[in-house]
Amino acid sequence: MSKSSPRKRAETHLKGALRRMQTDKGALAGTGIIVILIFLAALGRFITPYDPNEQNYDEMLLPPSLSHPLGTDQYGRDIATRIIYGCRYALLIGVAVVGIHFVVGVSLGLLAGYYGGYVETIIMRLVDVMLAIPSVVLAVAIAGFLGGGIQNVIIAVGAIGWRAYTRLVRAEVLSAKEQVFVEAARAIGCGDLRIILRHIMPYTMAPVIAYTSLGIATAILWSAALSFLGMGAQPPTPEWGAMLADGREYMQDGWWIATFPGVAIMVTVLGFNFFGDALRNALDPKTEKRI
Amino acid sequence: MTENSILLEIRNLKKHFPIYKGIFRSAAGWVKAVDGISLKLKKGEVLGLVGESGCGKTTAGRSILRLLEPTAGEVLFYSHGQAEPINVTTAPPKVIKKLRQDMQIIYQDPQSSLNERMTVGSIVSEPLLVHKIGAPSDREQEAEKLLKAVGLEGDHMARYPHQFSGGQRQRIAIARALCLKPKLIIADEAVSALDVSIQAQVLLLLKELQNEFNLTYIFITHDLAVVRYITNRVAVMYLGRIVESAATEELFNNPQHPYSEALISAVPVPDPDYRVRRILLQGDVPSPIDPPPGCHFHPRCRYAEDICRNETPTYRELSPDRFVSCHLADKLNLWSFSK
Amino acid sequence: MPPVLEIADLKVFFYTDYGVVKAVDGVRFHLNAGETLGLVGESGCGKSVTAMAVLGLVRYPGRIVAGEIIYHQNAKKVRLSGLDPKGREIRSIRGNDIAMIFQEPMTSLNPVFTVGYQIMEAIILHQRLNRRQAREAAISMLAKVGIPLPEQRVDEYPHQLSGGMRQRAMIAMALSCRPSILIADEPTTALDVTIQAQVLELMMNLKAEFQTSIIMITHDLGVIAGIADRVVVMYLGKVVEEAGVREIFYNTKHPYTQGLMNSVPSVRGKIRDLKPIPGVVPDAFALPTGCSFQPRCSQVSKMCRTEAPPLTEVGPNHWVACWLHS
Amino acid sequence: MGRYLARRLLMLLPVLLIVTVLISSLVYMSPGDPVRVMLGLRANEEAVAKIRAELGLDRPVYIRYLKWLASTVKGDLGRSLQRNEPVTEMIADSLPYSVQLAFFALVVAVVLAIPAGVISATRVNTWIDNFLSFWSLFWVSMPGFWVAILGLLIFSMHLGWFPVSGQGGPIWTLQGLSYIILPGLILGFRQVAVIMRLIRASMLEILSADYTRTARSNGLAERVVIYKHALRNAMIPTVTIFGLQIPEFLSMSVIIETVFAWPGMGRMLVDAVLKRDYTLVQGIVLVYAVLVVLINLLVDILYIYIDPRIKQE
Repeated sequence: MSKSSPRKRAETHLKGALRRMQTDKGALAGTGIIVILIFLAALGRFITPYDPNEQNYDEMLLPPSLSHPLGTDQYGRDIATRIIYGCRYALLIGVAVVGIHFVVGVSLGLLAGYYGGYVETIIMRLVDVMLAIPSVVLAVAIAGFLGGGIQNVIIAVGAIGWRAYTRLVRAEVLSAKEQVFVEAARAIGCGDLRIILRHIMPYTMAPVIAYTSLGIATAILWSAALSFLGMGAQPPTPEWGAMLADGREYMQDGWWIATFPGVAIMVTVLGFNFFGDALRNALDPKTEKRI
Repeated sequence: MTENSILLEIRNLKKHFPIYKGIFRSAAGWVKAVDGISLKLKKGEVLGLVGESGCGKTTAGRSILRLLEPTAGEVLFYSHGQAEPINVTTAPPKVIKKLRQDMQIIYQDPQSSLNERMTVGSIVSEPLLVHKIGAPSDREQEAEKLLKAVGLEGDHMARYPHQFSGGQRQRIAIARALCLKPKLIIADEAVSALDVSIQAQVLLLLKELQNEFNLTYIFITHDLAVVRYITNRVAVMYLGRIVESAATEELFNNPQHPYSEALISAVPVPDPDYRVRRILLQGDVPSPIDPPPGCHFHPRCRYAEDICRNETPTYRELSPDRFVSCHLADKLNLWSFSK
Repeated sequence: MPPVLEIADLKVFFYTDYGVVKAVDGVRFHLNAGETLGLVGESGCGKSVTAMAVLGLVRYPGRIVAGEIIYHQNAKKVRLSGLDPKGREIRSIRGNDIAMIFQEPMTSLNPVFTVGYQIMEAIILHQRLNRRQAREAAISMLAKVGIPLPEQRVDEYPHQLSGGMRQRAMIAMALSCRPSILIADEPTTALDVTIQAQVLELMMNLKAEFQTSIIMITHDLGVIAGIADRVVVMYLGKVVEEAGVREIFYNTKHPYTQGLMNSVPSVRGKIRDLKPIPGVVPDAFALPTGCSFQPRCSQVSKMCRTEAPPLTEVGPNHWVACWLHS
Repeated sequence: MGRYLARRLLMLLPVLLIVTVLISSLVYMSPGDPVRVMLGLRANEEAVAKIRAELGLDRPVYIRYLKWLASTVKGDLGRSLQRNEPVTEMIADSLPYSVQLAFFALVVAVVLAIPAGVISATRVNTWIDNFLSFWSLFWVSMPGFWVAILGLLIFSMHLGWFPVSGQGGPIWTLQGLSYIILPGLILGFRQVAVIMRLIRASMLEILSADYTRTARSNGLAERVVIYKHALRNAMIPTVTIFGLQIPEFLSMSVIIETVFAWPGMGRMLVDAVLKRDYTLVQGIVLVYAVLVVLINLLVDILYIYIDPRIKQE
C-alpha cells in the first residue's frame, strides 16, 4: 500500500533509517552499551584506584564488596579494574579484526561481483575453501601455530571472517548490476572505475555497514574464545577471555571470578548485536536473508 | 544535410546468449534473442520496435547502443555530417564513449534506472561530468535548464529520486538522456510503467522535445496504441526477427504479415461499440532456444502451408519502404482495418 | 436482475508509521447477478483494496473502519463486513462463493506445490470430495480453461508453465467451486496482448457457462470497453462515476473520467491528440480539501475546494460525484 | 537429480584439495619445531636430526605434502607426533562422540526453533515476538564457553543434576544421556536462536507473498496457510543459510567439547594445537572440512526435496 507516497518520499534513505532507529529500543540499548564501552576504554583508568596486574596476596578470592565491587581473583587483583582495562582489548580486537574483514572482504566481493568470469570463479572457490573449515577450527589452528598474543589473535580471527563480507558484497553487487541505473551509467559513458565507486559501492554499503556492527560482536566472541582456549591473549593480560580461562579452576572457590568477565563479554557483544540488528532492519528489512 | 538523410543503419544484427550446462559450463545451446534484423532509420524519424515479451526488442535496443556486445552484424551511425559512418559494433572503447554523446537511452522502470543515492542534480549533470564538458557551475546551470525543459522545478536539484512520483522520475531520466544533446534516443518501454494519465503527459513531452531538439527516436514497446500515436514507422518483431516493417498507418490499416494482423486485432479498443471478432492465436510464443523450423510463426499461423514449415522466409521489400518476411505475403488477403 | 453483492459506504484505512491512508473512503456500488462490472482507476485509487475487503483479506496495518458489504447467498443475506476475517464463515465463502484471481500469475501460485494440488485443495475443502474425485475435477477444470494435456499438467509445478498457462490455471482454481462471484484483479495486465485476448475470451465464455458475476478490476479502458456491462470509476478511494458501459464512454460526465478517456491512445479510429490530466496524484497522507480531484480539475469552482460532492444520479443508473452535475 | 548430485560431488574435490594445501602450508610455515617440543628443550642435536629424518621432516616441503596426500587418499593420516598412534584411528575413536553431541544439539534446535520462528513471525511486534527476538539475540551474544562454564557451575556442581563432565557410555542408556544433556542443550540453544531468526525473517516475507494471498482467498484456514503453504517455502532460504551456518555450528561444538571434556574431535584438536601435534591437527582439520562439505551435500539433497524448481536442472 502506498509504496511511494510523498510523505515517505520526503525523507532521504539515511534520515529514514535514523528515524526508525530512534524508535527502536534495541538500538537505544545497543548505542548506550557501546558509548559506555568507549568511555571505559578511554577513561576507565581514572575511575579505578587499582592496578590491573598488581598481585596482592592479602586480598585473594574476596567476594564482591564495597571496596571490590566485583570481587578479587586468585592473585588478589580487583576484577572490576581488570574488566575495565579489558574494554580496550575488546574494542581494539573488534575494530582491528573487522577492519581486516572489511578491506579484504569488500574488495574481493566487489571484484568478484563486478567482473564475474574467472575472477569471480577464483575468488568464490577461495571462499568455498574457507567456508569448508569451521571458523574456530581454523582460528585455533592459525593462532596455535602463530603462538599467543593479541596481535596473533587479530591475525587469526581476521583471516577467517572476511568470507562473509565477500559473499555479502558480491550478492549486493550482483543485485546492483541488475539495477538498470548501472547500465544507465554505462549508457552515458561512465568507465568501470566510476561505475564501481560511484554507482555500485554506495548501493552495496548499507547492508555491509549494518553487518560490520554484527561483525565486531562476532570478532569479540571468537577472540575471547581463542584466549579462553589458551591460544590468544596470555595471562596476566586483562583480556576477558583470558581472565575466564585463568579463573576457571577457582570457580568453585569464587563464582564471581568466572561470572563477571563473561558478563562483560556478553553485554558488549549484545550491545553490538543490538545496534547492528537495528541498523540492518532500519536500512533494509530484507537483508537478513541475503547473508 | 537534408531531413531525410540516413542516421542509423542496422545490417543483419544478431545477439545470441549462450546457455551453459554441465560441470565444464560449455555452451549447450543459444538463445537467439536477436537473430538477424536489418533497419534503416532516417533523421527525425520515430521508429517503433514492437513485439511481445521475449521477442528480442529490448536486446536489439541494447545491442544497437552496444550496451550488449552484438554477436554479428553491423550498426552504422552517420554522425556529424561525416560521409563515412561509424561502425558501432566494431568501434574501439574511446569512440564508443564519444558516441554516447550522440545516442542515449530511456528505460522502462523509473524506480531502478536512477541511482537512489545521488541527487537529481548530480544525476542529470553526470553525463557532462563524465565527458568533461563545462565547469561545475555551468553543469549545474545546464542541469537546471534541462529539468525545467522536462517540466520540473529548478529547486528539485537537491532532492533524491525517491522523493518523486513515477512520472516525475521518468522526466528526470529524460532530462539525463537529453543532457549530452544526443541525435538518437532509444526509449525502451519508456511509458509502460506509468499510469494512463501520466503516460499521456510523458508521451506529449517526448513529442515536444523531439521538435525542440530535432531528435530521432527508436520507440521500443509492446503497446501498439502508443506506437500508433507516436511513431512514423513500425517494425514488428517475433522471436528475434522482424516480420514486417512499414509506415505506421500503413501497417495498422493493412498489415501484410499474419502475425501483425493477429497482434493488431488482439489489442482492446477503448470503444464499447467497436465489436470485432479477434483473431485468437493458439498457444504461447515458442522458446527462442529452439525456435520452430521454417517461418518461426508457422505453428500459430492460421494460413500456414508446407513451405512455411520448411523454408525460412526472406525479409523482402514488398513495395517501397514496406518489408515483409512471409512466403505468402502477396497471396493472402489479410484483414484490412482501414475502415 | 437482483444484486448479488452490495457495498455501502465502505471505508478501509491503513494506519502506517507515516500517518493514516484512507485507501477506500466511502465506496458504494453493487454487482448484479450475471453482470460484468468494471472497476476502473489508476494505481492507488483503492480498487484492489476494495476487492480485498470483500473477502476480508485486508492485512495489517489496514482495517475496515466502516461500511457494509452484503453478499446475497441464494435467498440469504450475509454481512461480510461483520465477519471475523479469520473465522469459519468467511472462509467457507472464500473460494467457494466468491473467488478471486490476481494480477501476477508468476507469483500467485505457490512454487512448492503442483498446480493440480493447489486446485484440489480448494475443491476438497469446499466440496467434500475425496482426493481421487478432486483430482478428476481439477483435471476437468484444467481442460476447461484450455490447458493442453491436463492429465499431465496437473502434476506439474507452477514454474513449468508459461505466464498465460499459469493465469489459466488460476482461473481454473478460482472457478473450480463454481463461485457466484469472481473478482478479477488486473488479470491480464502482466500478459502479452495476444495472450490477454485468449484469457479474456476464456473468461467471458466461462462466465456464460458458470453463470458467474464478475468484478473486473483494471486500468485498461480497452479491456473495460470490450467486456464490461457497467463501470465504476474510482479516484483516491472514492467512486467518482458509475454508469453503463456505453453511457460511461459516450456520455462521460466526471472531469476525471473525461481526462482518462482523453489520455489513452487507440489502435483504431482517427488519431486524436492526447489531452492528459495535468499534475500528479496528491499525497495519500494529505488529501486535498473538498473534491479530491479539484487540484487537477480544469473546471474547478469555489464549491469544489471546500466541499466533497456527493454521488448523485444524473441520468438513469448514471451516478456522478461532481458539483458540475448536481 | 542423480547427475546433479554427481556434479556437486565432483565440484567438492578441488575444494578439499585446496583445503589440504592450505592446512599443510599453515603447518609448514608455523614457527616452533615439533621435534623439539617432543623431545624437550634439552634434547641433543643428533637425536633431533634422527627423529626429523624418521618423520621425513628433512625433505622438501612439496615432497612431504605429496607423500602426506598420497597416504591420506589411502586413508592413512600419519602418526601423531605426541602419542605416536595412527591419526586415523584416533579420529575414528573420537568422531562418534562429536557426531552424537552435534546430532543431539541439532535435534533440540530444529524441534524448538521451527515453532518459535513461526510464532514470532505470525505474531509480529507482539510481546511474544519481542520476547523471542530478545531471547534469541541474547543466546547469540553469549560466549559459548562461558555459558558452558556457568552451566557446569550451576547445574552440575551446585545443583548436582548432571555429571560434571566427560562422557558416560552410549546415549541411549540413562547414564550416557545424563552426560550429554547439558552440553547438548547449550550447543542446541544457540542454534535455536540462529534458526529461529532465519525462519522468522523468511516467514515474514512469505506471509505477505502473492501465493499466500491466493491460499487465503481460497478459504484455507490460517493454520493451513501458515504451516503448509508458508512454512514449506520459508524452509528454502532457511535451509540454504543453515547450510552456510554449519561451520559456525561445528566451531561452537569444539568449544563446548573442550569445556565439558567431551572426548570428541574438537577437544582433541585444541589439545593437539597446544602440543604442536601437527600431523594430528592436519588430520582433524581435514576431517572437519570433509564433514562440512558432506553436510552441505546433505543440505543440497534436502533442498531438492523442498524446492521442486531444483529438480528441473
